[in-house]
Amino acid sequence: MVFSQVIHFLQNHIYYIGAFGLIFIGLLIILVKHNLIKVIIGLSILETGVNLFLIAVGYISNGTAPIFSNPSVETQRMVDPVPQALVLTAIVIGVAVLALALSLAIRLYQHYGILDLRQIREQKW
Amino acid sequence: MILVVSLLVLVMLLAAIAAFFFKDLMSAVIAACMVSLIASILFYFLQAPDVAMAEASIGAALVTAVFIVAIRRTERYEK
Amino acid sequence: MRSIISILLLAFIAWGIVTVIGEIPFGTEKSRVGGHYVDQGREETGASNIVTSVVLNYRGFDTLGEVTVLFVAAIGLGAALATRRKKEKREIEPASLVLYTGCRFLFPLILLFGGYIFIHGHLTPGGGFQGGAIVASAFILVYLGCRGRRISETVSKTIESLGGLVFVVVGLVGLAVGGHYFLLNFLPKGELNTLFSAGIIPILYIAIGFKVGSELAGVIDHLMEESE
Amino acid sequence: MSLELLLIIAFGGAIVTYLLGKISCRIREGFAVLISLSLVVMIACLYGENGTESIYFHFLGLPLIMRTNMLSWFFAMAVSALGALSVIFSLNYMKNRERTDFYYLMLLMVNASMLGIIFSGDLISFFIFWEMMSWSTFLLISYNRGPAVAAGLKYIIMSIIGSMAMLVGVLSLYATYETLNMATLAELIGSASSGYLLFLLIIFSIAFAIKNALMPLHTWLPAAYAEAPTPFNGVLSGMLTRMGMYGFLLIMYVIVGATRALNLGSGLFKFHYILAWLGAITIVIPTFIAILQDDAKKLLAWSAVGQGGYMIVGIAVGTNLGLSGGIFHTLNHAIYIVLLFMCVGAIQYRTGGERDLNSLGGFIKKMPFTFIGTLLGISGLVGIPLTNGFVSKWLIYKTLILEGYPFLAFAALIGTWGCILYCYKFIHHIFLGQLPGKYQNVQKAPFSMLLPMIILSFAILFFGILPGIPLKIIDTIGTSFGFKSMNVTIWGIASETGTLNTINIFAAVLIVSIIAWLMLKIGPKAVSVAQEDTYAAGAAIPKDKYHYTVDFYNPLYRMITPYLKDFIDAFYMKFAHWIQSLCNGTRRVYTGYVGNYVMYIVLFLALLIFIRLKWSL
Repeated sequence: MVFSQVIHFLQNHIYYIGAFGLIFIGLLIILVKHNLIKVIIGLSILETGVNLFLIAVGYISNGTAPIFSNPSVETQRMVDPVPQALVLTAIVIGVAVLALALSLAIRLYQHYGILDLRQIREQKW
Repeated sequence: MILVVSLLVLVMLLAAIAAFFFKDLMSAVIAACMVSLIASILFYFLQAPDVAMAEASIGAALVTAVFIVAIRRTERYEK
Repeated sequence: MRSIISILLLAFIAWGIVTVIGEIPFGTEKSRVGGHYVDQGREETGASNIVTSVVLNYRGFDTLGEVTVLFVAAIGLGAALATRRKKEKREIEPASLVLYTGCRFLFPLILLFGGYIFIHGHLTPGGGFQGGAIVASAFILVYLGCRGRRISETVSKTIESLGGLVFVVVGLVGLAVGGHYFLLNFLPKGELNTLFSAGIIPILYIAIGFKVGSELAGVIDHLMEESE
Repeated sequence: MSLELLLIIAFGGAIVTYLLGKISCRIREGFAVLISLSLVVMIACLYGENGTESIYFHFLGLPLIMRTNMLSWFFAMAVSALGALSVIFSLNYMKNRERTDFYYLMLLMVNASMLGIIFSGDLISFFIFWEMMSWSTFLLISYNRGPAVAAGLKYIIMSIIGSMAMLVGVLSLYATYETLNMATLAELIGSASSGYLLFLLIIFSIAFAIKNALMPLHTWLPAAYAEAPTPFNGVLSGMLTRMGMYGFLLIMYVIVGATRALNLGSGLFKFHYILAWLGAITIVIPTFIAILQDDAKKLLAWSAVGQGGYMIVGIAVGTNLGLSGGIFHTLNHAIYIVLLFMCVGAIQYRTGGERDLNSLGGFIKKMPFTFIGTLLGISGLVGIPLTNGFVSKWLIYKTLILEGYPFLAFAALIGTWGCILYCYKFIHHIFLGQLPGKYQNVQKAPFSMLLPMIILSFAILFFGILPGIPLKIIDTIGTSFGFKSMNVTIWGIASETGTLNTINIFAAVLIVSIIAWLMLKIGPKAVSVAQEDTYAAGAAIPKDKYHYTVDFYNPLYRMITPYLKDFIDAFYMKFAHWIQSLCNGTRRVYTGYVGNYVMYIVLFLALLIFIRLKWSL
């Protein structure tokens, strides 16, 4: 009984738990860590979490991927393609932004010889 | 099925927490790579093969490579 | 101190989200636009992969913006890392023979796979972005395994510019032919589930594939420039 | 002679001058002189044309209109004549400087935009030319690098504040009446409520008071005058600053109309009373600050602030005599301040830029023409009879006494006393006293500098002896504002309110000077003795050691210095520091540390969730 309840709970919530777990861990890394590269790692984890959440929202139970690869899928429901397209875009932009952030981090390191955000004082605007 | 997914999510969260705690940035990056990889498996389970493919090739491979290059050009250990 | 406050705040937010998240049922249909794309997508665009048709046809303008963001990020990265190049080249320790041969052997295969992915973007999972990333990973392999070999910067820039140009030109031709909106699918749709179908979508995805591949390869190139 | 053509020649001439400078310096200078002289001739030809209007352009659906009348002719004549003299003066002064092309372009541009301001018949073109004038002035003030840039920045910031205030007024007028044509506005505005008129006057007054350096808003002027290139000082102090006067005349008497403008407010708080009192304050305080100055250009700058007060008092009192006095004083002040700046420029040119009064002295033998020019200039500035300054100051005093403003009259009188003190200091420190050794070989000023000085010296005497010629024009302006005519004769004024007859004064001065000359002739001859003999009892002391032009008014300094620090400037600086510390407080929030920014986002999210849970929205 308890087991089936747990299964039911997991079925409904496990993806959300995963997504928000990633988001909060990413936020925590950004909030607490001082190392610039660690902060960027946190950003990447956060981004993965957000993507996972979006896809999970678009999922439809027992749906198939929105691809008409063979005629048999035509009878079944398909999951929402719009979040997938959005997330596809987000991932690609994410890697570009990440690379830019890392290049700036490298530049800062070349200039100050340090990656600790607390000790880089002159980067105040 | 759902137990497999739960296990994957658990491992993913553990990897993320490991990325929080590792002082060695290289290890943290590998942990983040693992997060991306498991996320891509989860995308596949959520019937999003396109996204899974993008996440696997970009999130897990390219981002990790970029991170490693960046760490090689800066410093490896978080103080 | 700071970490404790952060954890408490995040726990509070998490609690707030837990109370909200129950109102979003998992696994139900939440928007009608997705249903419309699924129902009508094949007739309207001719692509079997609905995600592709959304990315390139229904939301093609967004994709143009995305490609622009990618481009701008690559430029910014180049600008941030631009330094006066040092004349003297350090002696690079060559990789072992096995690694070198393996990389050289794998490189065309990975390129081929990437090409397959983005050419079949409208039929199977995958497309220009994924294929481009795979192509870029082939270049990473070459950079790491066969040291000293690089893609020529002019070639990569040319391919990238041509890719962007093809995207814009095809979109403008659609605008000129149809007169309604940018990226009109003006080519014949063809027969479903064949390679030559879906009008302009394969062309665009090939262009994007080349563009993304060369761009990401350029990003890696820039990043690794001085570390070697 | 169409006005469009005039403006095209003025602006086109500036640009062509710049382009010619790329070919040859001589052609450029000749062309600049030619353009400015031809402008003088063309404007002189416009005399007597009244009320002609022409639409020359449509801007955002609004017609841009040009018009002439006596007021604009008077100001345009002064602007173009003084501009031409300044250009002639620049010829030698600016030789061998860098960026001279730019200098001439901007100088002619300032002149052209001032003409545009004067001839514009609607407020939008007024505003456009006003901005052009402000910006080209800014570029000219900052022409010398270094502290000049800071001075120019100060000028342009205050100027922008002023023009934005003016823009608010213009837009509100447009919103109310849907036209910006001055003539139409003057008719329509008769029906406006007095509250609205007060608002209009105050908002325009901010712009014009900044330009005319009225007391609480004058802080840009001393720094700008001191740092601007000296030939441009003439234009700057003579006419450009007085565009504020033109603006006051325009808004008070042309647009709002004399009868309404002089009855706004109640009791002692009428608009024009307050304006007059501000003018009185502007007379007294800057005059005494001028005494403290040791820098020749700063001294003249503070003096110009003070003299601006007389003009404001004159027009704010609002009778025909006062108005004439104010307008005439604008012209007179322009003439002698340009002359004095030219004298300083000649000194600077020969001594290599020296303008510290304490290190000059004894130039009377070396530069006699410059000395005579300075003497006439300060005579006009003080208001000695037979110079033009006397006539206008007499008119203003007469008005203040007749209308029963004894305190204002007293303030004007104190201003004149202070004026005598600093004028004497000015001429003594430069021309009298001991010639410093290093200036033994100083030569006379070159002819191109002397020519404008001689012309202006004659103008001072001419307008002093025959004040009727300009007063006739000014009387026409006054009657067009609705004031009573003054019965101007060529020697002065002959009306029941006041009689001024310069022929009597001329005769009296002539007789006195003949007597004085005779006494000098008859009386015992002075024996000329070498200075060393009397001063050091024959002992040889180097000449520089007994240079006695330092610490001239020492007791007076000690008395007034504590009171006359430039406290308004200090107040503005304090205000700016306060703003800055406020902004620094904001910077404590935006620390530049990523974690803090994310923390703000998280806090905001937490706040949102808290609100939602608390009130379950």
